[in-house]
Amino acid sequence: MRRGMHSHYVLKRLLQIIPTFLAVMLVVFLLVRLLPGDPASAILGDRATADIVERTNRQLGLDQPLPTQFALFVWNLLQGNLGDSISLKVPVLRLIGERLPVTLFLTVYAAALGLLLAVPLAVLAAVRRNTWVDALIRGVFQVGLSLPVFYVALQLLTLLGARLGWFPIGGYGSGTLGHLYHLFLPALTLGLNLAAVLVRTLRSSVIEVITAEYVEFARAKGLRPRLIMTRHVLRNALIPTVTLLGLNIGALIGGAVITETVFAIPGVGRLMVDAIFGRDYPVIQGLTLTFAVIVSLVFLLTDLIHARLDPRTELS
Amino acid sequence: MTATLTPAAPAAPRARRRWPKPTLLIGLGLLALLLVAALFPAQLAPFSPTEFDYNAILQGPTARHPFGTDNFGRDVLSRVIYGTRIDLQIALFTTLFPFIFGTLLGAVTGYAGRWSDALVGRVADLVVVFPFLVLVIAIVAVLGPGLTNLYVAVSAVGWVSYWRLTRGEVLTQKKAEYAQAGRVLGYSPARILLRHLLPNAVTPAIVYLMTDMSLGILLGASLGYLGLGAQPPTPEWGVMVADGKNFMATAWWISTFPGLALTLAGVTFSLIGDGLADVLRPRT
Amino acid sequence: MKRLTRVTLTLAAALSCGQALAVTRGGQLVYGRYADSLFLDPVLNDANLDIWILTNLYDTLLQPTTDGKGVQPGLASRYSVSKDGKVMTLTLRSGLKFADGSALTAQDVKWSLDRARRPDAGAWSSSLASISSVTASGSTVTLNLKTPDPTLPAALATFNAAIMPQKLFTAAPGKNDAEKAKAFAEKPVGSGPFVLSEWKRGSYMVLKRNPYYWKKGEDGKALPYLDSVRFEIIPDDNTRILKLQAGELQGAEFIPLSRVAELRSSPRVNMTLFPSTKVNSILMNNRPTLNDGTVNPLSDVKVRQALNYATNKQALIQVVTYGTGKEMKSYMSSTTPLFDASQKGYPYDLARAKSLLAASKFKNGFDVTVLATSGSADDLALLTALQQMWGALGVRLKIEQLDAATKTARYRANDFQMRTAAWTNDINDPSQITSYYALFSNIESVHTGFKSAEIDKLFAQSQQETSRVKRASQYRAIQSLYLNAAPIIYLYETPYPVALAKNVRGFVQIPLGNNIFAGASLEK
Amino acid sequence: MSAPPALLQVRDLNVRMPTPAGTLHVVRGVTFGVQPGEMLGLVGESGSGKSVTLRALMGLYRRPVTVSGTVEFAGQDLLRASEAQWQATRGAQIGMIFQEPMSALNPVLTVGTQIMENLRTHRGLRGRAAAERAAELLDLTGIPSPRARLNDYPHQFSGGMRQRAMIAIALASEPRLLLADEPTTALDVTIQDQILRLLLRLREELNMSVILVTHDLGVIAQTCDRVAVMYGGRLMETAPVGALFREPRHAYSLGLLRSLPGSGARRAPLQPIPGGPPNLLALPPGCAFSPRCAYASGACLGAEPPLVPVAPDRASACVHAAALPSLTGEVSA
Repeated sequence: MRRGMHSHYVLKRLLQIIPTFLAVMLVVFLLVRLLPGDPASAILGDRATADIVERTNRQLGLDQPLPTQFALFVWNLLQGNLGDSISLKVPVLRLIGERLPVTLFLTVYAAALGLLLAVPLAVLAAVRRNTWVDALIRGVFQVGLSLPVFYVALQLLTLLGARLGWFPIGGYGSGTLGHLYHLFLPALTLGLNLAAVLVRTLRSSVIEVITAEYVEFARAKGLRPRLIMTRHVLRNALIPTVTLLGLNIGALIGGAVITETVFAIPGVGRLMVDAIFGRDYPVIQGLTLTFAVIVSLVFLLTDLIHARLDPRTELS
Repeated sequence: MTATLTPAAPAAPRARRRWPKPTLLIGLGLLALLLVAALFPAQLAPFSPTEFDYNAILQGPTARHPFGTDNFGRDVLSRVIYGTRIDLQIALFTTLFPFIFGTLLGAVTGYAGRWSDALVGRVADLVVVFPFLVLVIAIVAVLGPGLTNLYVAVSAVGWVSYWRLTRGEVLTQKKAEYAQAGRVLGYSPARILLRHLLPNAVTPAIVYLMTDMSLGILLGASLGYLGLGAQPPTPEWGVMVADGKNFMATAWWISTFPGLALTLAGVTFSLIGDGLADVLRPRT
Repeated sequence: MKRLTRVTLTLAAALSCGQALAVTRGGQLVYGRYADSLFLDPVLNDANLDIWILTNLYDTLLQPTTDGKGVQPGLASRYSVSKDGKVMTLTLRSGLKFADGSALTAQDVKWSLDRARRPDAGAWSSSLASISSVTASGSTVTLNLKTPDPTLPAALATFNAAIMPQKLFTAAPGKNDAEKAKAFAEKPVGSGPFVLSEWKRGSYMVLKRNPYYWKKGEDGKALPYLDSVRFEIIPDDNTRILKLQAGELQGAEFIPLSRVAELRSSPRVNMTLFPSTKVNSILMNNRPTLNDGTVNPLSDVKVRQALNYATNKQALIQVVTYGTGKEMKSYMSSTTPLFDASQKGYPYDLARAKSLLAASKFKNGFDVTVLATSGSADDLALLTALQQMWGALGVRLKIEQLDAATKTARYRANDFQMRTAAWTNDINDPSQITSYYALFSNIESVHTGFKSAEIDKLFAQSQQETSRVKRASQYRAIQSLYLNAAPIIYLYETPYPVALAKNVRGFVQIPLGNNIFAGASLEK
Repeated sequence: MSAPPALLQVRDLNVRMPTPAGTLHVVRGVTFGVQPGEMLGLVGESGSGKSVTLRALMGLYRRPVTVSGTVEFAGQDLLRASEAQWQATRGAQIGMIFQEPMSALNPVLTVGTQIMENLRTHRGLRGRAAAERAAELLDLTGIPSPRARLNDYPHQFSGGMRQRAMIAIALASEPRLLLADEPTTALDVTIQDQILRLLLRLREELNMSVILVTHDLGVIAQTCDRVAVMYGGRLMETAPVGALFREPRHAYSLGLLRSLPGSGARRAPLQPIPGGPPNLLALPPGCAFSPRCAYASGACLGAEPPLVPVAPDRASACVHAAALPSLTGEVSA
């Protein structure tokens, strides 16, 4: 019965995403066309003559009125065609298909490392709250949170990559193990940042839960401390963390822009920045749509996980 | 049958005076330090932050230049001191509008509910499906690089967090006794909202504001890395770190000292945030 | 056993040192690029990212010499020009093959040149505009010209005149040339020393040795020496350098000039500055009023000269290029053919600058805005330095940072007062840069609005002048006229900074920018 | 004092809690005993230290809170017990239920899980056997269709059901002593009554001892055998229930009883005790109750009066124990 309710809810949420997508597309469509500088300028550089610019714009269909362009774009989209990249001359769908898995891998990896760091340390800080252990954990993460991502990335790269030689310097590697190995430092960079955000919340929610009466009751029941920590404390303390993690997916993808640049990772973050700078309208539009889909799905997933972790949640 | 003793007790713990935590005091102390540097850079800095000295290029820390000099022979200490004003300005301006706008909007839609809440919710959904940094990059690309446009871009996006926080809090508080009481007493919605609900509901937003301030500075630094942040010769810490990255092996001081300044500012805001959270949050 | 091997190896090394000619064959050279290629079609591409590696894939009839000054035989073993200069005859080498083993014929040459010279074929077609028809017969290709063209040999050594396999190209899917080009460029086959074997956009590209390449190496066997070249795309300068130092790369391009000195002293790295045709200047709007109607001080030639004199090039070379640059004396680089070595440029002379400005209508100084590319550390370094130098004249320089696309759009609309600019030649001839920098009819003299009837006339003559001596004197006059009018701020020439592993030998980046891997080898 | 060996004997229990404002001495030298099968009421205003006493008995306090004295349970001093000994006692032989089942039950675990984890820990039951026993326990506490409700979450229960569920959880290990911390305060009157009856019935069936903490004298009167009155962290008086209600031997007990809304023949005017609970950081000299006490005299202000036997099975810490009026007829239980 519950499952039936859920699938109904999921369907409803998915349907709700559609108008959001349309609005997103319209906003992006207008935004990219507001960008000063046209694709022809970006592609052809300084040397192009006026006719070449004009010819290029015509070839790209940019001489059409905006409503026509938008209609054409939506029409193509409905047929699953996101157009071709202006600068790379490759179907946008293929580009995204090549690059997106990289960023997703990195993002999930980073989230996993972030949780792996944040959960035990937050629990430790909460249990030993207001001691030097707590102060140290919070202090280190605070410093991490106060430094620009590219700086942390470069320091990790220099220290663990170049000086100690433990990890390769940049790149993506091949095979799952290769990816795990190559993406360790970038995932750690993003993960540290994420962990810094999570530790704060997780610590305070662990403290809140530890002092909750049901934990006291669990102790009064004489349960083993480990069981209390995992089943009673963590399970509850993780609920707000899941929400926070979901909300941070956008930040993670955004952070990927920088890390992908520093670590030479061929993901969509870098592709997006290049596309913005290169006025590659179809790529910008395609990626935005992709991000919108991913973020919306992650939000939905977050809500479902939340509902699973916390039976009090009403999905409606 | 019920027989209850005098229920005078619950008020008692409240009567205890709540002292500001040392975290808050340390945070405020550090902030005062930063403010002094921001207000009187000319009195504190030994050199001009922008003037070149070709005879003193890439010098390590010395008595004359305690933080060394950069690739133009500029005194890093002076640049860090002058940068305080810029970075505090970034912290303030990237958060001020989102905070005010988001909080008020959250209070109004949380209280009024119905279509206003739904409408703003849709817009918020629209904003949050974009990865923040990507959206800011796009907006800055439209408007051109520089701090002013950074503020505009962040404002367009940043209000959502405050809206969410305040709205949620108002929704909870609306059910609280004092709000119900206000309604019974026939106060106008505006009065209930501004005098009673908002002051209570704004706490999480204020605490978040402190985190957001350091995030604002970091955002400026990230954009600086991509060349979209503060424009030279503005001595902005994040851009200084970014500019120094090519010298990390040969002249570590160029990026290290502004990096330390960034950390100091981050720690300051965080301490104040934690301290405020302790003071403002009702304890159970 | 182990020791024995080592002794043997040492012996072998000693022997190979003795024989200077012995080159090691095989191996993969991994080369770090700052950005990936976009579109591997020689005719329809637009960017240096493509151009600079295209000649590894597609060979041309003639090739630039490694010093960039002249041409040498390529697919054509020799060429001759008729007396009247209107017919050029080229003889193809025998047994030429494309990388798939199919024969390269004169018909492929005709087809390729015809495709490249179509007026609507991309930005480069004008370099072959003098050709009126191409005929192919046996191993001979004849070019009939509308007018004599002294630039044609250089044009035939340029990427867009690459020879492509007609059959494979026309067999590619697509309705028209543009679509076929897209399809073909995914898996291009040419007759260059390498052939594309794998390409993961934005990540890496692998070029495999073309076993059918015609050119012979020092050992008498076919080039290239390397089995393959792998390009890794690493946008961040630091990461590229770290990777090279860690031995994960054997070469890395675009080393920031600030790191050159450091890498020169590194024992594992061979820091090389290849001479380039790159000139860095500041373009000025020479028009009397700006787009918004305000008076433009830069329209006064005295002002432009004053700014040039007030520019301390040596200081800039130290600060911006860390001593690697070279003062710019002509609008064209000193590596360009027909560069006039007697040009004086604008030596730093603040007193003269002040008197020139005092004699102008703007003696009290003025505000001027320069467009810079955001994120370009070099632009920032340069312009902040100029702010100070020109401040001494009372000229207040404001920096407006724009991303490249916006900057280009503003530039194209003549909506700028000053902008930073860099130029590299694509063709081994002064005509290209001259037509852009000095001719109003092309793009308004790089949008400065500068116009000189004298230069126009000299240029028109030089384009048909078959005597090298006469052409040189025409170009000397052009360079002097241009210098005197000072439509631009003369800054400096910069090299291509490439860091190579110590065991890389024979790699060249020629002044045009082309990365030549044909003769590169990895020594033990 | 009673002769038979007590199940639980608390002697000189002290609990100190450091706070930024100073150390709070919350429980000060409390001494009492509980007989097997006995139901002891611990009564006092909020902040009098009764709940803290219960938690201290359970060993729920950790640094920086300090607990001293002796808590002898079945011949073993729990305050000096090893972690393993505690493990065998806490939750196993001594069970505890809390005031507010909504916050004491873990909201994200099913009631079944919360019973079965107890069964598993203390009785070694798992799987089907545990589920069977859990259903039995729910049944025992009077929850209808117990088997189905095992899979429900606490928020799906009504207030009374939740309290029953919590009792079922505490009973899972079949403890010899049940500590009940205001188990009915959060419930409405009818449910309260049901729960109290349930406790009484369970005590009979399982032969448990119970310490019932409450600030509701009515509850005490309805259920307990003996009563201990706490004020300001100290025991003021201990007595059998009937005796206390007839003849309080402490001015504070008297005050408490007088503040009750009377019922029965003679309705006395309600006389709330003036003032509030004492500030533990600044206790008055002598008897902690003296500032609010109508009978206070110079004798109350010297040393703090100790809890001394005043009659068989009764003890009081009041200087004026012998001089207090009797209340017969004022309160009906």
